[in-house]
Amino acid sequence: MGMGIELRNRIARRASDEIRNGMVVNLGIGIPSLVPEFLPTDMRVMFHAENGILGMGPSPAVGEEDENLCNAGGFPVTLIPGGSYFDSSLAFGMIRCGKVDLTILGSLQVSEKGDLANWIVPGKKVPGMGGAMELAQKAKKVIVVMNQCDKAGNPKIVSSCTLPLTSAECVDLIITELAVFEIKKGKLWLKELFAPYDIQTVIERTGCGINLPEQIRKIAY
Amino acid sequence: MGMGIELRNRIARRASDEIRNGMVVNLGIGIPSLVPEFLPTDMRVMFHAENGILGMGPSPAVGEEDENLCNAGGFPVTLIPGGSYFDSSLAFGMIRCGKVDLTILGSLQVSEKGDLANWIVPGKKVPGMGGAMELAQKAKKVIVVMNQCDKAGNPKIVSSCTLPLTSAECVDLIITELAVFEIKKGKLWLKELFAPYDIQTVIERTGCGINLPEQIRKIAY
Amino acid sequence: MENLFGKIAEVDQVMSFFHDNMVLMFGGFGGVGSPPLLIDEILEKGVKDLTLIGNDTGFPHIGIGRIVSQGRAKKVIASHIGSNPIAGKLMTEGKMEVEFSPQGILAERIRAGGTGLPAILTDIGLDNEMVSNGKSQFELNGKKYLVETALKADVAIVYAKKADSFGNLVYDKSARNTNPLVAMAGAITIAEVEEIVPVGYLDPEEIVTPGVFVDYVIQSGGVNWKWAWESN
Amino acid sequence: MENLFGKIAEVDQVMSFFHDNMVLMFGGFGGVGSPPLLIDEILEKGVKDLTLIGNDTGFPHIGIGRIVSQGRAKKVIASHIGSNPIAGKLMTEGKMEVEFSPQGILAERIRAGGTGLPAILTDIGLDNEMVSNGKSQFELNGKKYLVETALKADVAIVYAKKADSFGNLVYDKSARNTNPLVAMAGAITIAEVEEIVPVGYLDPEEIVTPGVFVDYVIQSGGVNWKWAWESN
Repeated sequence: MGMGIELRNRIARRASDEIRNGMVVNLGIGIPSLVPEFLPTDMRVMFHAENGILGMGPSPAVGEEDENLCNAGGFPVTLIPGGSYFDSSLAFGMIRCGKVDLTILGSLQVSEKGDLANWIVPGKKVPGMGGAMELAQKAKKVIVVMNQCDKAGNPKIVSSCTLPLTSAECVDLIITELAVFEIKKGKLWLKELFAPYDIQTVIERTGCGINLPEQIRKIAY
Repeated sequence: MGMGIELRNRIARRASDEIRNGMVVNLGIGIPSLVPEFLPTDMRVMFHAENGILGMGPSPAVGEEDENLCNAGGFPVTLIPGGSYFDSSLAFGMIRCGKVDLTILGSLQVSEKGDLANWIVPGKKVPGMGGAMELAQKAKKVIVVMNQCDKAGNPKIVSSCTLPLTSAECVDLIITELAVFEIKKGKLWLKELFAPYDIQTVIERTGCGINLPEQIRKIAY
Repeated sequence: MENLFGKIAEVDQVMSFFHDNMVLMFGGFGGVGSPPLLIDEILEKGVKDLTLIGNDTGFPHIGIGRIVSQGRAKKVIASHIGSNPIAGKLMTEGKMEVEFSPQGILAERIRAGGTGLPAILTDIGLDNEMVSNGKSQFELNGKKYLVETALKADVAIVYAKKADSFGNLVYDKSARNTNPLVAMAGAITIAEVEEIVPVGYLDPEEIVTPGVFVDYVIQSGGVNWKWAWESN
Repeated sequence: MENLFGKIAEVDQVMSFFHDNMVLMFGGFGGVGSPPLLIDEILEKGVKDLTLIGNDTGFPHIGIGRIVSQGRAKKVIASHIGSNPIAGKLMTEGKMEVEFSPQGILAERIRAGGTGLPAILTDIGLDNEMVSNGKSQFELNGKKYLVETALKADVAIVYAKKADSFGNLVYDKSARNTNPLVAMAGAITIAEVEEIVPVGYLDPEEIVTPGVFVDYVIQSGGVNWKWAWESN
């Protein structure tokens, strides 16, 4: 993403607030991978990886990497006490059975109903869905972290996705550099604003109508 | 079975001749469980159990039993070097995938086409099929060891089973206290005779026609 | 003992999950690997009209057989009841319904329930009316298969050798049997274990059931029945 | 080394199993847990028009990516090709067919192949045309599901930490990934391992893949590619 590290960290920090003690959490690549840094050190969270890890810890120091201990993106990680290894069928058994409490993913587009489109740019990039469909369809809560607009300036939150869907009506929360949106019963709500943005800016950069609650929280950091 | 230990051992000894080096073998309860005694000590055989053991060894000495190391019948066994434990789904994955080379089972009836009926006596005993259907349907070779006749004197090898089938056309070899029969392409062949029995006796105690090859081996032991 | 995830519990704390008419799944094979304390507590609580799902009905005084023998089950889904004559009697008398499933297919149905698959296809028992009766069939590449549906339970009870405080489980030899499958298939899963250790005390490579599948861990007092093979 | 089961082999002895137009399944996830020696030997043998089945196409110079990048595959069944741009290019140019399967469903399809189940049902990707296209559907209790068929291979290649002479395998950390599934799904399964030990040297509780699924065991020389995360 074409976003500075400060903005990326801000989004990640806000996403970290959604994590509760004891949760099982799956993080996508990019901004989601920054989330653990912002968790209280005494919080017990089990990070899940599609390749068969539960209990991923932070990246090892340079030189301390183990080529056989990597996350689903292929980058070295560590294992916390209580962690375990298993095959990919069990990794997805957990997902399909609703044992993953939360997944935080990037996306290309999200519709006001929570449709997720994050796996294909027709005619350009067809990387494959990886584990995104299972996670989007089956994680108990799905949070999308992404830019408010794409590189061409087009809103990524839209009334209806123009890109092929990963999964329909699955997103619960969207966090961008501007704001936090909640999707409840098929409706998009503006929930919080990052400083210095105002409601008008958010409305202008959103490709669909937004429901405004009576109170909109301002995020200070 | 109402058969003396000598006859039972004779059947088991003959069945043991079907086992080759390197085979994976599943044994039923009763006479099949006597088979390992007759194998050459240098033969490498992996005995398989439905509850999740590959590489079962002989029964432990009295007092040496481990309540958590039992065969599918619930009786204590041991594990040989190279053995492993796994869950029941994998135990049957092996069976369905054709990794069990040989199963030796008891039966109530076998038809001349190799239909196996060994799991129900209607109105009397309905113990359930356990793993018999998978073994009968999917083991590479199915050997039945049983009495030639039931307690009432009725032949157990019949033209068509009157008892409910466990699996159709699955039996390859039948060993009784009288003889060894082979079922090839849906036809029953007399293959070997145990002393002191003659062909006529076998024919009389068999409930269907028997094909007689040019040579019938006599078993000396 | 640290209880970081709140999963380590006294047996009294989990008894509220057991009630009349519930679907109860149990680990074990011929009683080996079935949780003795939980079985006795369920029996003592007096719950009835249970639907039991597991490999077999144990022996009359061993494993789940203790519950079956007391007539507490209205239905059993199992592959075998032969080692428990009382189960056969109850079935014959119409006091307990029994649904037989071939052993490996039963294991797969439980695994399907535990891994979020609604059904599997198989040719096992296709020609056997007692197995195929009432089940859908599906044709694939010109061959017919049975559609075997997933099995799940309100509560699953398993027996393991060790648990850590996250609920990671390791089993003991052939007492593993159906336990890792059953552990996944409960809306609530309770593991009775011989030893509870802190997180980090189990080798992550040897863990068979990741703790995410386990809701409560109970200290066991060990097997309190006499096995069929024990003399006297 | 004792070779009681005749499974321990030199790599030359197994190369005859690899040929044009074969279906080749491979273990590994982003190259982690893919067998380096076998991949190089397959490449060197020059077999082509392969159908490859595995989680992903690695990186251009890592894992199965080495074979894909050389245009040796006519078809790939995988969940992801994004880390190998050459795979994407070959697909776009029509030089390589790619069948995408959601990652966990791909894993289950491989497991089904390895455990003798013809298919599973699932709702994953049901509403996604690229997934559901051409697949049968089946209605169960008023809900529609996709019928996802089993995957098998002529030869399956896996990478493990240790094997004993019966072919029992243990894996190393996250290099386990798809390997235990792939190991079951080959008509012939070849395991490349870091260490070969006599039978009895592996703890029977820690064995992940029982040796019955493994036909040949090859000594590995270890990973010979540079990982994406390595500097320089």
